[in-house]
Amino acid sequence: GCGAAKGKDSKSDGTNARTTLKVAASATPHAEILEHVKSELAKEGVDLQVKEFSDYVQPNNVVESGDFDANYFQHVVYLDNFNQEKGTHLVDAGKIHYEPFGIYAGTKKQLSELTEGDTIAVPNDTTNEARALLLLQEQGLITLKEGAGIKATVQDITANPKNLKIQELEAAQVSRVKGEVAFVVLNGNYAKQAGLDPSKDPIAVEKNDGEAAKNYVNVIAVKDGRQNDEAIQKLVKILKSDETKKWITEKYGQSVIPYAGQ
Amino acid sequence: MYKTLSRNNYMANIIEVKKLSKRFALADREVSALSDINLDIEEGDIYGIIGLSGAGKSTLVRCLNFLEVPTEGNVIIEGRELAKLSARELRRERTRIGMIFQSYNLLMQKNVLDNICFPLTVHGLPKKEARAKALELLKTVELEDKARAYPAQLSGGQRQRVAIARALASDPKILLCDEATSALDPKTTNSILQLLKEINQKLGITIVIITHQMSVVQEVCQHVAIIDQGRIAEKGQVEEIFNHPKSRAARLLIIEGKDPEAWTDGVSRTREEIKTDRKIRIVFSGNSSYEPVISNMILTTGHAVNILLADTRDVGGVAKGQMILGLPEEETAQAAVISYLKEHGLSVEEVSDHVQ
Amino acid sequence: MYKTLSRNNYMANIIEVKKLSKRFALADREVSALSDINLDIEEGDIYGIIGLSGAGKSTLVRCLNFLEVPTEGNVIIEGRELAKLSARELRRERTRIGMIFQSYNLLMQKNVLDNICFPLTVHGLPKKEARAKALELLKTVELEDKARAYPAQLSGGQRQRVAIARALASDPKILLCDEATSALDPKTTNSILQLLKEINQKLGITIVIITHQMSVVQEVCQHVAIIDQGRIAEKGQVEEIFNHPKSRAARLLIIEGKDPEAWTDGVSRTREEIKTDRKIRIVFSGNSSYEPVISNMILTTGHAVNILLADTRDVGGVAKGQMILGLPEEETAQAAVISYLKEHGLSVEEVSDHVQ
Amino acid sequence: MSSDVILMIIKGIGETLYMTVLSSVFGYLLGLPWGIALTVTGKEGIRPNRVIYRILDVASSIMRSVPFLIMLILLMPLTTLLLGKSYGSTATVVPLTISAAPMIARMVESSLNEVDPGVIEAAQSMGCSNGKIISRVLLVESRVSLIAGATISVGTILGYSAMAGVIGGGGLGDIAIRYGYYRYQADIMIVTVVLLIILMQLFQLLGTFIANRMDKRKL
Amino acid sequence: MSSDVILMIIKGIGETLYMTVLSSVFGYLLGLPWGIALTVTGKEGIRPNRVIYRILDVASSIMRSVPFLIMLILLMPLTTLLLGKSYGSTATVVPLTISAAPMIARMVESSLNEVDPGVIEAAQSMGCSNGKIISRVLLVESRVSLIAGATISVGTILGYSAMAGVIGGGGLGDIAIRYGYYRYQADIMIVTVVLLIILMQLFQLLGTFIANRMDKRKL
Ligand SMILES: Nc1ncnc2c1ncn2[C@@H]1O[C@H](COP(=O)(O)OP(=O)(O)OP(=O)(O)O)[C@@H](O)[C@H]1O
Ligand SMILES: Nc1ncnc2c1ncn2[C@@H]1O[C@H](COP(=O)(O)OP(=O)(O)OP(=O)(O)O)[C@@H](O)[C@H]1O
Ligand SMILES: [Mg+2]
Ligand SMILES: [Mg+2]
Repeated sequence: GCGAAKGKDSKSDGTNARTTLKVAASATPHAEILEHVKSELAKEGVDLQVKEFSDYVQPNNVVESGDFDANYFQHVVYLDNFNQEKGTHLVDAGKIHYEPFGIYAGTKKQLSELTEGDTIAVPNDTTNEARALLLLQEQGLITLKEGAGIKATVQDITANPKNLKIQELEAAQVSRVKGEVAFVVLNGNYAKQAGLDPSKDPIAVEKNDGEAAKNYVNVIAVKDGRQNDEAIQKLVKILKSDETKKWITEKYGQSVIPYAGQ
Repeated sequence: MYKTLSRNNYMANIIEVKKLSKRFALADREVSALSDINLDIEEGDIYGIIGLSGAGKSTLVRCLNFLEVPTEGNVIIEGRELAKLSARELRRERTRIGMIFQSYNLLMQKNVLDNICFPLTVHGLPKKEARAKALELLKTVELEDKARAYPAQLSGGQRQRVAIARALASDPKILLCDEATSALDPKTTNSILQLLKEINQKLGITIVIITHQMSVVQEVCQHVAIIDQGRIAEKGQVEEIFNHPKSRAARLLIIEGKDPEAWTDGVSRTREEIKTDRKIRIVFSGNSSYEPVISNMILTTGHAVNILLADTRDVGGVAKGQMILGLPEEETAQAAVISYLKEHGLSVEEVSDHVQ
Repeated sequence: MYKTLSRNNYMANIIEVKKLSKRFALADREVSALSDINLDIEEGDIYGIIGLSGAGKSTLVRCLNFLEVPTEGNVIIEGRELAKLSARELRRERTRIGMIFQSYNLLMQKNVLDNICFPLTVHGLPKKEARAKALELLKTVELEDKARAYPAQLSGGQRQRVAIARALASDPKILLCDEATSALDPKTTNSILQLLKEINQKLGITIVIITHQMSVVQEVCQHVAIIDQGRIAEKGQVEEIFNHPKSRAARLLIIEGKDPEAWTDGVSRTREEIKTDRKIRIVFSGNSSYEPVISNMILTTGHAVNILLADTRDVGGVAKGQMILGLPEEETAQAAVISYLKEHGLSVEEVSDHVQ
Repeated sequence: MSSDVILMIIKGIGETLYMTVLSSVFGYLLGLPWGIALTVTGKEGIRPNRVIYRILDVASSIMRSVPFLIMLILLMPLTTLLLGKSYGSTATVVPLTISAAPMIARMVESSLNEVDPGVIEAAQSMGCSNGKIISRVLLVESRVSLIAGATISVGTILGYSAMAGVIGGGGLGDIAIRYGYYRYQADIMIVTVVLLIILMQLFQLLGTFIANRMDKRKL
Repeated sequence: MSSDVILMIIKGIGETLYMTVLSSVFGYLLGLPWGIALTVTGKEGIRPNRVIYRILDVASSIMRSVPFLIMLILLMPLTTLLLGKSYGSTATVVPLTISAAPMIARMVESSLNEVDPGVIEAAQSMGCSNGKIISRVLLVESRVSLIAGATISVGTILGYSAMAGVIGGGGLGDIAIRYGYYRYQADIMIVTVVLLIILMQLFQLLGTFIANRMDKRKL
């Protein structure tokens, strides 16, 4: 498995030699952003190959095993947690974008309208469920167990004064039930695709105190030791270029926000 | 005996088969199983159908209730053309035609009792009544102790008897029997034949019997048709056909079938011993079996005959069957014997050589 | 005729059955299909097994090649106890035992030719040789034109003939036939029987035949066993058994089976007509059929007898079969007739009443 | 394992059983007549009809080829119409049923086609209507094969039910995926998978038991 | 639709065919002997063996109850060992095969159990070894039912292959899910689903055609 990736490294030394960079990514917006920079990157001598994965474990595994050079689907907190749980050696090679989480109206328009036993739909995957629950906690609707943090699930709810029913659904499914539940909590990109406007529609968003943005910024992750590979550097540079940022903002509006810091 | 009970001959035909043909399409060619069959079966008749293996007998009876739809021709049951009936009418017609299949076709997942109940309950008879009737029929076919057994647990003959009981269960007007006694021992065969005769007489049921046992035809049938390679070779009164088989198929079945060695190989092997080559076949039909025809002939003419083959029996006080007699050497003696027999109502026929 | 070819009687038994029992477990009870069967079959013998339907005949032959493993007892083939053989040895033994099943058991997905080739190719014979042999056998059973047909396209008798050809294909030492001719017309039956006799004589193959046709036993078998409700009622030389059936089952099959009306119902219905109640049964076995015994008796004694039932035939120059004679009224005449017949080597037996 | 988790797992068992059993029942309510119709209208059926056969045939292909997730979205309007909501265990039953039905139909068709044509003929000779032949002959004679097919189908539905998590159906499979796969809690995963295996084995044993008890051909 | 998308869809057809056909082939390489072994060692089999039957029975339950996603991870070491990599179309074949095999085994078992015991006895009476009985009788006499079962199995594998996206297997089902489900692009979804339907219908037609041609019982 590792041999192939190393072979590419040696080639990337020469200025004219072309390098192939294999990146594992989630469908949206990650793969779409990568597709966008493909031609730009090609000019720099890097052939970008994007492979979409629809789960959140395999992309890390294939980078750890060396089959892929990098992945682009997760935020920092998830990455750290993954390393810790699985003993992998993946590092952040560049922070690219942030998908703000928001509460969107379902059958009810205001959080104050919530009544006993109402249902709120949240994503059911690790990356997103905890964020959704933390956001609900911020709004004072529920209380989570001390230290549940980024791994929080509905099991960790300790107080739920309104007896809200938290319905876990596949992330892309959440927006699809908004006609049936009081509120939905989801990432900007899914909201956008579902026809919502993340800049205007959310009733509440993650506190934009920079903490959330920092924690949940989506990164290019590579195996430790490869963060300085020329091709990776080129990729990160292009992804963080003003041009790309402008494209992202135009395409995704408020649902995907290019990361401003380093 | 039953003859006396049979209705007059001008009674309407319950089954008429007109210009019937049946061809099967094979991968590469067509097989003609039946061609140009015409048949009239009177109500209350017991009609035998015989023929060599593969002649088309099963196909013919399967056409009688349209299980096999003829390629050409008509089947008319009680005046109704089957081809013209709606699916519903055809079904109603079929409920009145019982059928015993050559391969039994029992329901393997139902026990004996339920198999016999099937034609009753399927048309709505309450389970209890059906059972009572089935048990009675089981007794008739001597299988009371197998009521709860499944077909897989039965012997061949037992399965056949279940099939017979099932066909009788629905009190059919017409009963089609495709080798219904082929798997049965002679005693059981006899009791089944008595049963068939009985229902024929008591209930006037018309019975069509396919069989390979000539004795069955002689014993129960009034008419017989001989099928040869898909065509009717001969048909008519049983006595008539058995006394004077004309067609090749009939001779093969009725005379030859008995035992070819008896008058061919056997003869040639022991040619030295024979005093004469002249053999006659006599057929009993009208004589009372209690009149000793042969003995009287011998005593009257004073000539000895050699009974080469005999297959006679007494059916209801009437002698039936055939004998092959070896005649004495002298021509005058031969003539005397033959004329005596003819005078006494026996049909006499010269058996010259092996029928091919 | 074939008798002369059969080996001496002290030859080793090719099949020995010792104290064999077979019980089947049903849901609620046990059925004893066979109990305490002892049977010795000599090499080169043609051994008949007869019995009423459900008597246990099929079960018995199925035990002979251990398709049915006996509950108790032994089956010894050429000195080898089947129960003690390894699976492999049993298979080897079975390749030498051909079997014709009552229900044919043909491969429905293979055509006729491949069905017959099956026992050959399955043991490694090249396809070409197997085909050649199969075609020859197909000719023997007169089915050349059906070589490419599938069993579903055959008539009952045609299927049975394929099963026969298949059993013969592997040149067995022993051939087990479970009602191998039940679906065949008399002519085809005869030609199959000739075939069996021929392979028995030419190749010395031992044949075990289950049949419901007494004529088959008389014609081809040397020995016969009569099974009654799972037990051997009688066994021995065919002549012996057919001349003097002792057991209830034997009398039912051999005498009664012919036609009960002939001397029971028939008699009682027409009692007025009868001149005497005294009937005898005579059995032909040793006499040449070309000696007119009956005629000579009548001429000699001057008394007329009434042939109430006759079932005789000539087998290789020897008269075989039985007759039931109605005796004359006068006691002296009766005595004369009986003594004449006895003197001339016929077995005479009084038939008093309906055998139950 | 905390009592919360244990509760969740117990609930998961309930949900899995609920989804599997309901979907199987509805799957058969749809698939059985469908399979029967395929057999009856098939080339060798008791009432051949090319057109109807082709329609049923193509319909089964269509329904079997739509990926489960897509089926989910496509069926949401139907599910909502039928049940008032498009998520949760009950809602899962609709797409599970619709996915299972065409497979069940094919299984039923295959089983019914094995019935001895001779027995069908016997019933026809007794004047049985096609309806009677279906209910009293085809279904009865093929019951062993039908039960074996049902066991396979229920197993497949149980497998599919693991995808129920997408619309919040819950169940053991979903727990195994979410806790075992995404949250690396091997203990929960092992327990749920073992429970799934036990459930599967129970269905299998039940199926085999019924089939063996029913089979009257071999004795 | 852009030419990129068209290319992607064409590639998807290839991947789907590749995964389905390979997984079916390997699924049968595993499932056929497995199903045969179940039949042979079953209670009414030609060589009954309670222990082996139970082992095979339980093994099939185990493998069928593990959710596909879990199977994916559990099998990663095996996949890597066999193929050198754990993602992509080829890698998908391993979990697809392992998921399909026990189902195939059950289908095969059910088909073989339908063979007339009389015909098996006939072969036994000819001294055929169990191996010969399997190859020359069981498989031949049940071939119509086996083909029908294979058609069902291949269809189910085609359905499963839609889940291949999880490990980057690609294929039409994955495209349908990614574009239709995640990206709300109905046009791509419709095209891919229609293509899937066509593929499924082709498999079905092929299966029905072969089965009809082969069946020599009904004529
Ligand atoms: N598998 C079985 N289970 C239970 N009982 C059986 C089984 N096989 C046969 N029997 C019973 O054993 C007895 C003997 O059956 P067998 O088939 O040997 O009879 P048979 O003499 O061949 O009769 P037939 O002339 O009718 O073929 C019958 O009463 C039958 O019902
Ligand atoms: N479905 C079929 N396809 C092709 N040929 C058939 C089909 N059914 C019957 N035949 C052929 O038609 C002919 C007549 O068959 P049928 O079954 O009527 O004969 P049969 O007189 O009943 O013979 P048997 O006495 O042997 O039962 C046979 O040659 C047979 O091979
Ligand atoms: Mg026939
Ligand atoms: Mg028998």
